[in-house]
Order: sequence, then C-alpha cells, then structure tokens
Amino acid sequence: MIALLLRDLRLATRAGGGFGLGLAFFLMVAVLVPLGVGPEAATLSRIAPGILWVGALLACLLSLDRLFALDFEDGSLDLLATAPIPLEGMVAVKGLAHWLVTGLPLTAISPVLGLLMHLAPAGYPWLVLALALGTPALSMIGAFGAALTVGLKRGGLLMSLLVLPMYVPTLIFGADLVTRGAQGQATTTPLLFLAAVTLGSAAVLPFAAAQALRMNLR
Amino acid sequence: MIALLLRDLRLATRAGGGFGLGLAFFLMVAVLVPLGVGPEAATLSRIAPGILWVGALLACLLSLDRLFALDFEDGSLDLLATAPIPLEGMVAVKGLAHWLVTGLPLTAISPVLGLLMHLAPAGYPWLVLALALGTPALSMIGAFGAALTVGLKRGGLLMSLLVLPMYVPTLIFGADLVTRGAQGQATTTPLLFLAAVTLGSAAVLPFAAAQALRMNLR
Amino acid sequence: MNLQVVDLAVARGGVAVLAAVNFRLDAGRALILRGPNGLGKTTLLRTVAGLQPPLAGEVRVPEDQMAYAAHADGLKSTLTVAENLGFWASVFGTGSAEAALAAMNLTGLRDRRAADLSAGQKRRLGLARLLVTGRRFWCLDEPTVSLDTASVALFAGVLRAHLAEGGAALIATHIDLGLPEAALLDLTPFRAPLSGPAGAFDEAFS
Amino acid sequence: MNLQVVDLAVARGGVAVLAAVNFRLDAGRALILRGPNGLGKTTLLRTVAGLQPPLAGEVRVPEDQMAYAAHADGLKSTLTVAENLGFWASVFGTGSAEAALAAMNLTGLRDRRAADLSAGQKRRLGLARLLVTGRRFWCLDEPTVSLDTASVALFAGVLRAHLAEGGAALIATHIDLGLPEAALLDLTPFRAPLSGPAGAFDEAFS
Amino acid sequence: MSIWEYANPKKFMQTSAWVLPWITGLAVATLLAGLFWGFFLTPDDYKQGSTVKIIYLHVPSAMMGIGAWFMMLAASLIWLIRRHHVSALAAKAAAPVGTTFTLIGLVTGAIWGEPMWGTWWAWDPRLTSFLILFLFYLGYMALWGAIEDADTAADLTSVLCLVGSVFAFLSRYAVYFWTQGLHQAQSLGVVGGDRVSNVYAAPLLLCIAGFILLFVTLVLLRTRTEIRARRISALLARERRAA
Amino acid sequence: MMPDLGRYATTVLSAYAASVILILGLVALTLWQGARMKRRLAEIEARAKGLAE
Ligand code: HEM
Ligand SMILES: Nc1ncnc2c1ncn2[C@@H]1O[C@H](COP(=O)(O)OP(=O)(O)OP(=O)(O)O)[C@@H](O)[C@H]1O
Ligand SMILES: Nc1ncnc2c1ncn2[C@@H]1O[C@H](COP(=O)(O)OP(=O)(O)OP(=O)(O)O)[C@@H](O)[C@H]1O
Ligand SMILES: [Mg+2]
Ligand SMILES: [Mg+2]
Repeated sequence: MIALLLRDLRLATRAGGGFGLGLAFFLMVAVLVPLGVGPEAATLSRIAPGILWVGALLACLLSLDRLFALDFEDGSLDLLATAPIPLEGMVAVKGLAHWLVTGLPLTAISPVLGLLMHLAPAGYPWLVLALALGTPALSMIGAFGAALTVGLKRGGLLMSLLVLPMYVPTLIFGADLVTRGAQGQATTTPLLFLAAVTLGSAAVLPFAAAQALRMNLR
Repeated sequence: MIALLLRDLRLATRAGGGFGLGLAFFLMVAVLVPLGVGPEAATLSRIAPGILWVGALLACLLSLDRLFALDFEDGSLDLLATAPIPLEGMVAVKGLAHWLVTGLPLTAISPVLGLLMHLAPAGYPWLVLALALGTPALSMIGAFGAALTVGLKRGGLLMSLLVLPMYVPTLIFGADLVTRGAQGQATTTPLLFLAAVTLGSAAVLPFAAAQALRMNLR
Repeated sequence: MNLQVVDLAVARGGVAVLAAVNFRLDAGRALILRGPNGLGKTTLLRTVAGLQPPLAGEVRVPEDQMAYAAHADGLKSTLTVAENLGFWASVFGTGSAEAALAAMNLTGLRDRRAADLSAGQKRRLGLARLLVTGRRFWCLDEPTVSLDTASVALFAGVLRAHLAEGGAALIATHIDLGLPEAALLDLTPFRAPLSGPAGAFDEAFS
Repeated sequence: MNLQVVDLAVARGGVAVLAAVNFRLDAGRALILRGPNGLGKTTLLRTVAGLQPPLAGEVRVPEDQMAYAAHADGLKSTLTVAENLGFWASVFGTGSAEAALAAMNLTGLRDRRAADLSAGQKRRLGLARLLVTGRRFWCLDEPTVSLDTASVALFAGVLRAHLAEGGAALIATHIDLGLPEAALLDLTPFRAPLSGPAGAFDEAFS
Repeated sequence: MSIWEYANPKKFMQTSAWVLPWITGLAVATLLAGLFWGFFLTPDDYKQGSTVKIIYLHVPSAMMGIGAWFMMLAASLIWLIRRHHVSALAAKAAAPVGTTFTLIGLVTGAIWGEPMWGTWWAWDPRLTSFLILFLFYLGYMALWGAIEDADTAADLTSVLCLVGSVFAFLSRYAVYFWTQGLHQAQSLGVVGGDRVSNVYAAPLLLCIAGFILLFVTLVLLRTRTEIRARRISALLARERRAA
Repeated sequence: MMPDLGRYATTVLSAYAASVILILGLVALTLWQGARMKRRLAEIEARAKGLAE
C-alpha cells in the first residue's frame, strides 16, 4: 500500500505527471472570473467564496480524470486487481495520493486567490479551514466517479457529469461556511455538516469505488 | 478531409464519444455557481455574462483535452501524418469538428442557461451572437494547445494552463459584448474585436498547430 | 496444489466463445493453449485469472496463487525499469527486484525510463514482473510477442526454472516457445456451438 | 522507381542507434530487416517513412509512395471494421474497402466494432489498411505479431500479390514470414559505434 | 568571425566564463549603489510619504519581467530559424528569472497598493496584463518541464513563446479596453500625476541598470548550467548504450 | 543611519524584504544548480574517460 502511495506520488511529480497543474487551474478560475465579470471590488468580494469553491471543485475534478484511467489503459489495473492488495485499500490510497497532490496545495494557496477575488479579511481563516475540511471529500467522491467511468475513452467529461451533482453538498456547506465566516456570522452548522460529508465519504466510498472497479474489469 | 470530418463527428456521437458532455458541463457551471454564490437575482444577473462565458470556455477546454491525444495513442496520428492530407488541413478539420460538437450546441442552449442565471432580457440575442462568434476561436486556440501537449500523459491539465491565458482576449471581448448588450450600450467595438480574434485564430493557428504536431511526432 | 478447469464456458461481448473446456494443470507442468485467431484464448485466460466470471463451469485454483500477464504490460512510461519492477515487488511483498532484472537480462537497462525501451525490451520487462509476484501459477497471453530468438530462449529458460521450483504455467501462443516438455491443448474443438446459450440473459428468455 | 537508403544514421532519444546503413529496394522486391531486440529497427523504419529526421545520410523515396504500419494499428475501437477501413480508403482516395476486407478475411467481421476483435483480428484489420492506401512502398514493423499460422500465410499471399503488381516492402520481423524470395538484411553490423557523436549537441560541445 | 560563433556551446562557455566575473561585480555594485542611494539618500514624497522608496524595486523588476519575455522571444526565434542550441537553452534559462522579476513586481506592487489605493489588488489594466504575463511564464516553464526530449521541448516551447506573445499582446489591449485603471501612466517617473523630480530619477535609473545587469548575470549563469545539463544527458545516454 | 520611514515603515520594509528574499532565493537556486551540474559533469566525464581507456 505504501508502495502504491509512493508510486502515485512519484508519478505525479515526474515530468508530465500533473503536479501543480491543479493549482494552476485554480488560479486560472480566480483570474478568469473577474475578467468575465468585471473589475468592481464590491461584486467580486460578494461572490468570492462561491467562485473560489467552484474553482477548487473544478481543479479537483480535472486532475481526477485519469486517476484510474491511466492504470486501466496500460494494463496495471488488471494486474493490481490480481495482486494481494484489497481493491478497497487501493482506492483509498489513490484517493489519498490525489488529495496530497491537489487538495492540499490548493488549500495552501487559497488565501492568495482570496486576495485576487477581494475576499473580506475575516474570511481568510475560514476559507482555509473549509478547503482543508472539504477537499478530502472531493478527492474521495471523485475517486468513485473515476472508478465508474474507468473503461471509457473520453470518460473524463462523463465523469464530470456524474461527479458534479455529488459535489453539491460539499460545495454548499463549504461556500456557506466561508460566506458566514467572512461576514462574521455563526459557522457551527455548516462546519459540522462539512465534516460529516467528508468523514462519510471517506468511510463508505472506497468500498463502492472498489466494487465499481471490479465491475469495470470484467 | 471530408472523410476525416465525418469520422470525427461519428466518433463523437458514438457511445463514450463525449458529445453532449460539453453541454452538460456548461449546464453544471450554470447550476453550481448560483449554489455557491447564493440565490439573489440581482447579483446573479450582474455576473451572468461573465460566468456563462467562463462556463463555455471551461466546457470547450475539457472536451478539447483529447483532440489529438486519442489519435496519438492508438497510432492514427502517425498514419495520418503519412497520408496525403496536409497536416494543416487536418488540424483545421479537427478544430471544425470540435466546434460542431461543442461550440455550436453550447451556443444553442445558452439562452436556457441565461434564464438560470437571471440574465437581463436584452442580453439574450447578444449572448447567442457572442458565443456563435467566439467559440470557433476557443476551438482553434484549444487545438493549438492540444497539439503542443499531444505526447504527454495527463497532458490535459498542462494544456489548460497553456490555453487559458490565450483565451483571455476572447473572454474579455465576449463577456463585454454580452454585458453591454444586456445594458443596452453600444456593442460595435467588442463585436469587431471578437470577430477579429476569431478570424485571426482560424487563419494562423492551424499552421502553428501543424508545426507543433510535426515536432511531437518525431 | 493444482489448477482445475471444469466444464468451463466463457463469453465475450455477451457471446459464448468456448464451451465445455476441461483441463488440469499440476505443479511443475506447463500447458500451451493453441487455436486460431479469435477463438477465445484471451477470454479463457482472463476467466482463469479471475478477471471475468465464467459463463458456466468453474475454475478451481488455490487462493492468491495466480499471476496474469496480458498483451498490455502495465508499465509506467515515466518510471525507470527498476522503479517499475520495484513497485510490483513491493506490492507483492517479495522484496528485491534485482534477481528478476538479471534473469530477464535487463540489468543494463535498469535506469532507463520505460518509454525509452524498444518493443522487445518492454516485453522483457513485462515478463520480469512475473518473477517478482512470487506466485505459483502463471497465466500468460502471447508472452513472446516482439521477442527475438535469443530472448525467447531466455524466457524459456526462466519458465523452465519456474516449473522446476514447483510452479506451473498456462500459456496461449502462436509462436513456438522451445518448450518440448509442455503439454499442448488445441482449443479448436471447444468452440462454443452457435446454437448454444449466449449468456445469462439469453438463457433467461428461453 | 525504387527506394534508396544512403549512409543513413538514425537516433532515438538523442542517441545514434544505427549508422552507415545502405540499401536499395526495387519495385517488386521485399527486404526483411533482422536484428536483436533494441537494435533500432523501429527507429530505422520510422525514419524511412519520414516520421523522424535522419541523423545523417538520406532516404531517397518517390514522393507520397510510402505506407507505414507500426506496432499500433490506429484503429478506433468504437467504429466498426468496415468504418475503420472505409475511413482510410477515403483519406487515401482509393474508393472502396471491400476488396481489402476480403483479402484479409475480414468480410465476416465487417460490422463488428474494433473493440470487440481479438488481438489477431485487430492486426489483420491493421494490415488490410495497407491495401487501401494504394501506395507502392510498404514499411512494416513486425506485421505478423499475434497472427496464427493460417493468417501469416494469408498475409504472405497478400504481400506476394503486392510485389507482383510492382510494389515493394521493407519489413522488420522476428518471425519467419514464409517469403523465401525476400532478401534479408541483418542490421547487427550497423550498430552505431559507441564513440561516435551521440547527437548534434554533444558534437557542438567538444 | 561571425556573431553566430558565440552560439557554439564551447565558444559560449569560454566567453561567458571570461565575462561573468566582471558583469557580476558590475551588477552587484550598481544594484547596491542604486538601492542604497534610493533607500537612504532620497527624501519622502509629499503625497506618498516613504512609500516612494518602493519605486526602486517595483519599476525595475516590472520592466525586467516584461523585458525577459522579449529576450525569450528573440532567443526562440533564433532557435527556430538557425537552430543554435545555446539560444534555446538561454530562453529556458531566462524563464525562471523573468518569472521571479514578474513576481517581485507583483508583490511590491501589491504591498505598495495597500497604502496608496487602499487595496492589495485591483483589476487595473496594467496589473491585470502583468498577471496574465505571469501565467504565460508559468505555462512556458511547465511545458519545458513536461517534455522529455530536449530538442522537442525546445521546439515546442519556442512555438508557444511565439504564439503566446501574440496573445499576450492581444490580452494587453483587451484589458485596457475592459477597464480603466488606478495605475500610474507610462513614461518614467510620473508619480501622483507629477513628473518625478530628479531626486528620484537618478537612483531609479541606476536601479534599472542594476536589474538589467543582474538579469544578464543570472541568465548567463543559468545558461551555463543548462549547457552542462545537456552535456550530462548526452554522456549518460552514451554510457547507457555502452552498458 | 536608518532613515525615518514614518507610518509606512512596515510597508516599505516588507516590500524590500520580499524582494530581497526572492532575489536571493533565485541567486541561491541558480548557484546551487550550477554547482551541482558542474560536479555531476565532472564526475561523469571522469567516468567516461575511464571507460574510454
Ligand atoms: C500588484 C500591483 C502592481 C502591479 C502588478 C504593477 C505593475 C507594474 C508594471 C507592469 C509596470 C510597468 C513597467 C514598465 O512598463 O516599464 C509598473 C510601473 C510602475 N508602477 Fe506599478 N504595479 C502595481 C502597483 C503599483 C502601485 C501601488 C504604485 C504606486 C502607487 C505603482 C507605481 C508604479 C510606477 C510609478 C511605475 C512606473 C511607471 C512608468 O514609468 O511606466 N505600481 N507597475
Ligand atoms: N461483442 C462481441 N460480439 C461477438 N463476438 C465478440 C464480441 N467481442 C469479442 N468477440 C469475439 O470473441 C472472440 C474471442 O476473442 P479472444 O480475444 O478471446 O480471442 P483469442 O483467441 O485471444 O484470439 P487471438 O489469438 O487473435 O488473440 C473473437 O472472435 C472476437 O471477435
Ligand atoms: N532515451 C534513450 N536513450 C538511450 N537509448 C534509447 C532511448 N530511447 C530508446 N533507446 C534505445 O534505442 C534502441 C532502439 O529502439 P527500437 O525500438 O528502434 O528497437 P527495435 O530494433 O525496434 O527493437 P524491437 O525488436 O525490440 O522492437 C533501443 O535499444 C532503446 O532502448
Ligand atoms: Mg488474444
Ligand atoms: Mg521495434
């Protein structure tokens, strides 16, 4: 399992592995939205929490695309399925590796993007907290989506379609947490819900994803 | 060339080909942003042109990902490069096919999404016009980015990083055209600029992209 | 310890391709499956390896003793030869990969990225993976594709050593492997009858 | 009308692999390239087909007369056999694909999706593409991989017919094709010397 | 002797080894002198207070952030047309330097903006187009990093640099069209609407010279490193073949 | 010696600090990479010579 984690991290940081690109995409969204919406600080600061969360979500999604697909295409997945690692463990490890490579750095640079979007000063700690709590759920849900669509060429977009609705609760609680934080309102409810979504996903989804993989391998 | 166009369209509409998924993604963005930002009609209608353009742009980008990559992986690109079609023509045809499969349907459903985002009534014709004029540029610029990254596994995200900054002029002129249209202001300047960007991209980029493909095939 | 295939029927794309296949593979033996293109050898091997369920009949094989090697080698092109093999060695918990590298004559290439290997070298690496699985039963689908004669002989030697240590191998191939001691099974007679049940769904209807 | 390779040196990954290769291929003839795994056959064929520039020397070949078939077949798995082949027929402007389907014994599979073909059937389809290119010179990289003996013989027949019509073929293979009339060229003596320039950059440095 | 001889790696290594100590010394001296003069010896501005001192970092680094891209463009063109390896490697070497200067421009600008405009960031045209330039740098470097084969990487990044320049230029105009700005207008030394008096101009010019020299020094050093790296990979490839 | 920076002291000093850190970081990185490449090249060239003999 550790070997798998190390391999995935190594693959990600090797040339062309895509490390940092999730980040870059997050940055893009934070840059493009003002370009589209216009430069007024008031509007931007109003929509900042929502847009940043949508950006984080899309960045996760894009890099998820090939979570299992590459292994499927080159035959590794067949071989891993016959290896002495439980498939559930494999999914969990791959989800973790994905989070380490996208969710974590994303959380780390989010304050800078908050700046670009004119987020209210009180919102910064909440933004970081919300992303740190919520992105693991994004990775796990995404892993499930990736497992469902693994056999399909151009599965990426289909996967987006399957995964995005599942991202809705995380998005709503996450964005709400940041909005309330920025406005200095009570934050306990969205905080608890966000934590619940993440814990639930991490507990249940590896099993569902492993099952989906088994079905796809037949 | 016609054969290539037909084949690409056929591949796109076959199972797993990705037709309609660009659309679906566009829809997702239009749904997720209100979820993240909150439901006030005033804010939404204020940011509608920008968000819709950003959504269109991301939808295009996602489906571009594998414009040449699939052909590269299964060896078709090598074979096409030795076929009696000039590579420039091939790039142009593939860009066109991509536009027919994403840009065009996207333009067609954009009024519905305008509704979701509370776009001002005067803006609808301009939204459709702007997308119809601007999306071909998105496809061509994307084809260039795809040609640059064709040999790379997980090139998709790198491609986004390369392509998104190049989308900036299209985005600015396109979103501005819609904003002005919705507010009943003069629209000639952004209209002309948008048309110029599209024509320029269509005229020049196939050559650059073909050159990049040749370099990648070596 | 042996592998038994009893009355096995296998299907691909919902169509039965082979039916009523019976054979037994004992430790220390190799069985070569033959048959024309498209007969169903790949499908049979995937079923035996447990990657797809049988249509009928059963495969009796000791738990966790099966290693499968297919047309695709499962190599990561950005990792080096040693990293690729080392990964599988630690997944299967068999420690070092050096012996396997040496056995398949890859020591000189150990720091080369897999993307920079020739077709035959890639295949050698794919086969070296079998050695680090530590598994007794090998299911091999056209293992010697792209190999030159010297490499085929090398592989035959490796296979012989595996058999001598009590392993067993089930091999589909069109090429002569230079393993005269292996048993041969021609699958042509087991082609599924056209009128036979085409799958669970079809069956449910009749 | 012939293909001439003059003092050709080819490189992969910036390293010269073969040097000073000279041969000539006349219409109506076939030349089989031999050599151990990793010698540089694939690299040589790609250079001759014009997919990569030579390191030194030149390839003289009539414009637009080269068809290349590699390890990968360029099949679209969601298109049927007939659609796949029809596409190439119209790209090369040679009309119908039916004759090629018949020649490679694929008529029965014409409406099957390429994804549902076995390894050997895919390869037959890949080879059928050569027939619809209408090109005189064929560059073939291990064309008979995964084919059974009957299909190898079928392909040898197709190749012979192509030669009889004034075509020519350059083939890299490890397997006997059953073409006794073909000339053989062992590339082993052309292995690039170790001390030679390893690439343009290295040369400029010293 | 033609100028192109310097594009021979060996010649380049020799010449640059000879030039480097001098230019390094000059760069350090100019930069220290300029910054010292600016920081310690100039008065505060009547409107901006002591924040004018940021000008000595902000303006030169912003200029060099843009200038580095032009140098990369020139080097890319030379590579595409004449295929001199050194010029491709010089473009590669310049990218991180240009990125750093751009980043310094962004950071000092943001810090300066906080007291002057009351915000760290505004979607002002100068700022926006500068940020887009930063993104082009990131993409350019990512493409270099992603491609394994050195010549292919040089080719593709050159094409990207060319096409990217056109789009960066377009973006600049699009952005100016899109919003009116807070930022100072063009021409050296317009602060708060007035021409900067000579008190600020002289040290500023010295700092600009220092940044240019620093840029040249760093690019030379990095190009030498890149040349060595290419040499290493060539030798390693040969060694692997011998094995 | 230190000039009086008034109420903008933190602003000016942090701008200088950030710039100096970034520049020194780049210089250090450049020098470190340069030294490492030089060492590696020397190593490999020595080995290549040994091979040739
Ligand atoms: C994040 C914020 C900022 C960015 C990205 C930025 C960027 C730039 C750029 C790109 C230039 C052009 C250099 C050239 O064309 O040669 C420039 C020049 C300049 N900036 Fe800024 N700037 C920022 C904030 C500020 C602030 C807050 C001030 C002062 C109140 C300022 C004062 C100046 C001045 C005086 C120049 C020189 C004008 C000229 O002669 O061209 N900048 N800046
Ligand atoms: N969807 C489908 N419908 C009908 N037949 C199918 C379908 N998918 C695959 N087949 C057929 O199933 C057969 C079994 O294929 P398999 O890959 O097992 O053959 P194989 O013996 O391994 O052949 P080869 O020697 O060429 O590799 C083939 O004839 C193939 O055409
Ligand atoms: N980056 C690289 N550095 C050094 N050597 C390389 C690099 N990339 C490929 N090679 C070597 O180049 C040689 C030529 O490979 P090529 O694919 O042409 O061989 P081949 O003769 O077709 O072999 P096969 O019969 O196995 O297909 C191989 O030995 C390969 O390992
Ligand atoms: Mg098979
Ligand atoms: Mg080969």
